[in-house]
Amino acid sequence: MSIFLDKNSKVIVQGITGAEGSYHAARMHAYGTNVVGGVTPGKGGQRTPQGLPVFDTVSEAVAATGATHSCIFVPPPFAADALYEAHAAGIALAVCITEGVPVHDTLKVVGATAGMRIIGPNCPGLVSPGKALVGIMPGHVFKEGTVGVVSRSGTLTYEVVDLLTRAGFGQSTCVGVGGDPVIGTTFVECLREFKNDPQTQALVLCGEIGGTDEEDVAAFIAEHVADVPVVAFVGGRNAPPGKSLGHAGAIVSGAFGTAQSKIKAFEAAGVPVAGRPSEIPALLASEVARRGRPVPAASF
Amino acid sequence: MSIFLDKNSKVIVQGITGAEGSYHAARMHAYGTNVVGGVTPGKGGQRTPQGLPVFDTVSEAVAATGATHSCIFVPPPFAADALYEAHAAGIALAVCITEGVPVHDTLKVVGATAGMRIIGPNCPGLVSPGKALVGIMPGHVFKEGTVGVVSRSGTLTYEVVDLLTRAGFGQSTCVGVGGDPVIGTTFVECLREFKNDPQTQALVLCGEIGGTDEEDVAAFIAEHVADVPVVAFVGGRNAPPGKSLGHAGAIVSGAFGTAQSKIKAFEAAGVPVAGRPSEIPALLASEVARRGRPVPAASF
Amino acid sequence: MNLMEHQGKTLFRDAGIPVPRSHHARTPEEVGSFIDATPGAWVVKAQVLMGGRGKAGKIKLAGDASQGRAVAEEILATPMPPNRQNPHGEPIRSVLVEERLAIAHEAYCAITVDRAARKPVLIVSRFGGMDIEEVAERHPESLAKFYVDTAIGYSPFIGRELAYRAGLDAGYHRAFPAIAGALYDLFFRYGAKLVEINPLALTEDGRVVASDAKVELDDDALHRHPELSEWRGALPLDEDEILATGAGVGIRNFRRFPGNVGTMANGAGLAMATMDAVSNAGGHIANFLDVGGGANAQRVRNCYELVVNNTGATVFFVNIFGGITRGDEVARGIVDAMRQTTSRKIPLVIRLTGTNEAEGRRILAEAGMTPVETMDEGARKAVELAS
Amino acid sequence: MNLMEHQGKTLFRDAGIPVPRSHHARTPEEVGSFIDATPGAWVVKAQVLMGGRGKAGKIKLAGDASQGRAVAEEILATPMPPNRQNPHGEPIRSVLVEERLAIAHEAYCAITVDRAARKPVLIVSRFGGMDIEEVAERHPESLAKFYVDTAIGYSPFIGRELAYRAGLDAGYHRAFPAIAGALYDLFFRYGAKLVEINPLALTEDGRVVASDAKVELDDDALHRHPELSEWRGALPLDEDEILATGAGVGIRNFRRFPGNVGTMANGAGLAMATMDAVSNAGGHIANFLDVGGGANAQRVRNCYELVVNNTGATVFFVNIFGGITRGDEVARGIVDAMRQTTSRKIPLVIRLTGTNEAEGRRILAEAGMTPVETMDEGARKAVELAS
Repeated sequence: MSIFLDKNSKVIVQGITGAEGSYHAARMHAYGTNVVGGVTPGKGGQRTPQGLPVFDTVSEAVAATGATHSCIFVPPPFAADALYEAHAAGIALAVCITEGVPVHDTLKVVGATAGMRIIGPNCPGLVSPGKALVGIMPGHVFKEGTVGVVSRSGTLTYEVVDLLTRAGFGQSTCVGVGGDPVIGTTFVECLREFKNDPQTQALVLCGEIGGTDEEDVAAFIAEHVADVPVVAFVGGRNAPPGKSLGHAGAIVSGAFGTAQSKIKAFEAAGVPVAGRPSEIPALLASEVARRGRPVPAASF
Repeated sequence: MSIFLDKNSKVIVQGITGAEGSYHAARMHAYGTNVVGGVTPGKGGQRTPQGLPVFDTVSEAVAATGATHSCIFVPPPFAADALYEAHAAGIALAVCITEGVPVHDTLKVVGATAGMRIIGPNCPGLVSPGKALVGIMPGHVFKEGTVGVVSRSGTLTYEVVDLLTRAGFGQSTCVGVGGDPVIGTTFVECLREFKNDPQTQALVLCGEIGGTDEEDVAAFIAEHVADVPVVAFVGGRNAPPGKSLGHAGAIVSGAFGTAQSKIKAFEAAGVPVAGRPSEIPALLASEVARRGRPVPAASF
Repeated sequence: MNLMEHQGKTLFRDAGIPVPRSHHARTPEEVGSFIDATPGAWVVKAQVLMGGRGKAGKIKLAGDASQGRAVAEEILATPMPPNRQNPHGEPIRSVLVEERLAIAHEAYCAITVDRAARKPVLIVSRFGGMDIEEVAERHPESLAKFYVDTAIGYSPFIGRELAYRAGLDAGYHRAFPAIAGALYDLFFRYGAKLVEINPLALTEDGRVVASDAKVELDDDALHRHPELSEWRGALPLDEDEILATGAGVGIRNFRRFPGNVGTMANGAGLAMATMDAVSNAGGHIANFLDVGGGANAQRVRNCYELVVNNTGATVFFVNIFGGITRGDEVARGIVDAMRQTTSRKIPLVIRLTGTNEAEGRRILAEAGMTPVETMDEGARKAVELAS
Repeated sequence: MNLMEHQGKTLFRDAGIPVPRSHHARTPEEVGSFIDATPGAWVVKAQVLMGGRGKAGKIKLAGDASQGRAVAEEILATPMPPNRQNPHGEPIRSVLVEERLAIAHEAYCAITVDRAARKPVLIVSRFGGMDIEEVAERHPESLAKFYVDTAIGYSPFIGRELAYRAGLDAGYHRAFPAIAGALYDLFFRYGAKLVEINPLALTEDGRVVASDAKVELDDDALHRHPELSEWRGALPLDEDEILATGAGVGIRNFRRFPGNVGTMANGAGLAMATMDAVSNAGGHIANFLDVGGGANAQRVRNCYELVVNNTGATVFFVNIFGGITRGDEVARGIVDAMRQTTSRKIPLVIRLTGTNEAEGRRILAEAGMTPVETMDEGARKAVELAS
């Protein structure tokens, strides 16, 4: 198994005829994702170079293809509308790649789309290696395996996954939850799913400054998955207060959101924190060994 | 048993120090309802003549008394606020007596207060005879028994209940759902509850022109409670189209909402429709007899 | 409160919905000088609440000022002819002089409150310019609906989806989502019961324009819009509503009919049942009247006078279910009211229940009124006395 | 975008939140003539984004015009002194001349976005006039919060409940729910990240007045408020943000530090990790820089020049994880960028992965740059070259 995404997920791309949408639709398709079509209002009836059908509306696309997942590539002012449309059409999981969505739009969307899981906004998407990829991640760094990965950033995730893969640790699902202050799916929500996923035997969490997601997930780990090997990393130890570093959500406000607080929370929960990404594979190996579980990579 | 309301229901009155609120709080209390207090902002700490405590907010009242039910007597512009407050404080059932609530307020409240049942607005409340009364109904016409009564109006309900009581038919619960076009609890929703209430052995439904509640409940009866004796009455056979008769919701629009359509729907569902209220007890007796059930009145 | 076309279009314009250029005029002279000042092809439309203006000859073309003056004169000369809902017709007090559109397509778009779904519903059809009932009958496949989640409100995808599902001409596609959004904003801001654009025109030169405007506001929400109070005063209020307001009962609590049995009850449901009882007994009702809560002398007197002075009632059937109030108190109120009134006297049949009802009936009988024990009995008595 | 007090108060006033009478002035002369025209007791307050105005002597009383002129001159004469967040201090370009309130109580009221709850949160305390962090520490029991359901929005009971829970003086009770509602409307209408009234004053004569105003807008939502664009231009933009915008990267993508190791990475998370790697290796970072997606010659050149010309960097560590792009392409972009630039040259250390990464490293080495295989290695090399 895996979480959020597998071989049976039927994926559409909202904004499939745009520059980003068409490029990544092709890449997802090439990865082996079951991309069943896309949506661009006014372009219904066309086909992409891969032969995927284009629809005018998401509800048409769902009716024609049975789509369950959507990957959204639309400009920031239209992201909320795209998410509402996906929700109204019955999409089960929507990945919102768009960066720069107004935070009130996300607040409102998250509060009003019960029943649909949203990943993002401002995220690279998710991959269940060997099964499917939805988003903009580079498929070649991933390898099927038993480590669940959750991260707030994009390239740092690829970096970490690349290190894991090279060290022989394949992944069950890698989720880039997004770098905005308000996101559809938090670390804790990912862990609730990983907890029930038999494929996942270990976890790697890449946090960063800002908010309290890392503190929350540390508390969750201590209470619910204390028996699973987990390694964390926290980016932004050198961040000044009051200034976002790249991500809108990566901001230290007063005493809140510091790397120190997050590291402390992880350590209090018994989760070792890597000083730099390159330390992650060794820390994970030692956590696995310490708990006497089979080395995850060996189980595939 | 009974539906919505019983001996254990702890009732507060929102607007308890107003003219209507204080009058009816006293009456409910006198009926035997477990009235535990009331709310009027700015009057917290006072007591009513019955010795009931007054609070500034519903959440205070709930914290102090464990209130589960609220009866709302506030002017129309403030009814939505009162319902939101009840919902936020964890009230399970709110009766909104207020007439003249803007229909958009009701729409929004009904859509945003999941988990709280709303009776009304513009309704006389509900009574589980012998147990509790919440609203403005005259307690003395009711008698405990096995007939569930649902009605869109006030005095007509008392009329019908009075006839039932005189004929020996006691009631399990009588619900005045309200005369507005949009209401918190419909006929169908009442019947879903009555269906599972062992005390209720028969039903009397008092509909009127406007909307499709009667048609909907007729379809529900045919499908789900075809074995229960039911008698209906529909007021407003002489109504002209396009003009509300008293209730904002009692309006025939074009071909919709006519008494004829509702009577036809009931008859198609096998529900006899009384030509006038005085026929109801006899019709009910014959329905009961036809189905070979014990006469409901005899079971108490 | 229903708005006239020109009022609805004022709200449309403020909300950003394209409407034709127009001028609201009260006299043929005004029409003439407007067209003089702004020559072109114009339409002159009677401003009334009743439907069927076209068939009644109350919408006319005007190519120049003198023609404008002439057709306005003609339109203003006679009232709208009566129909079933408006047995008195409707006087015409003004006209709208409006840009004549070269229309390529006529569509339909409305938002109303769906009672059963308890949500706002957007309704769109590619066929406009006729009643929605007619569209529903003749082109049911062209009707597309969307139930709006009030937690979200309108979002442009709703307009796009409806445009496709209703099969609107492609010429509508670009403009439609914003127009539907503006219409929803208007619907929401005013707490309206209905906003309707019929027809929503696609012009030969590719503009999408609201060619007519129907707006039905919620009387219960008007207090939030004091800026509309001027319109409220100017509107031809339903005469029954004026009378009800004058008597101090709710605007919906009084309605006249052609019969001779006057009725009054406390509570709308009981008042309807009272009317039905009179009909059942073979009588002809003169009115619907819900006296509301309480039945003190002043209130009963107002209601009695309302019926006696404004209907053809020859008997007055009063049906009071004294749920909480005492029967003797109500009886005294009625007797006092009848003593005080200076209007002509007609016989009263009174059905009265409540605590102390026997005592109440005694008081009534002493005052020469006809107390009865049940609604059915009262209806029979009233019909008997009326004939 | 953070607003100055006078701008925030303009929004407050438009939203219906009571604010003191005031005049925004750019010169001591203007202050003098305003007080001349409207004598009374006034306060002159520096208009800056930095906190700590009172302690810095940038808020002063003025009883008459000459006093007003004098204190304004004094305030405008020197910039706000630097602090940790604003190492350069902040120039003072204008003052607000404001009615001096006779204050009986100072409370606190704010609305912000709660990230964990994913809801707007209203925060009220009966203690105002100090930082909310200080209130939280000294009077935690006085803090009352309410998480707003966005499907409902604000409803007056929220204000009532908070007033009671926070223990606001009874003098606030009548006015507070409407003020909190107006503040929520403002928060919602502008898609703000923070709106704060601190202190919310209760005056001796019983008025409730916003004595200060703090508004933090969401840059991502500003496009919906073109009416604010004038303010945007007038605000003392953070210098790093100006530089970032000038280089064509996102406003949040560049941040300077006092060290000598320049950094650049693609992606904010990787850029942060790159900074951390340099620190781990014992170096001192000169900047944070996320180059964003793609690394073509123009973009790399802009970023190189941004760092070289505006920081104390003596080496430039470029860390590119070429997820989708090809390593050789990125390498060519970097080489071209360095050929084109006219700025001073400093050594480049380049870590590069992606398809064809070996080829990429070959291209870089040929161009005289220092290609490395891992981030750690790059950090070490960069620190070595910097010292």
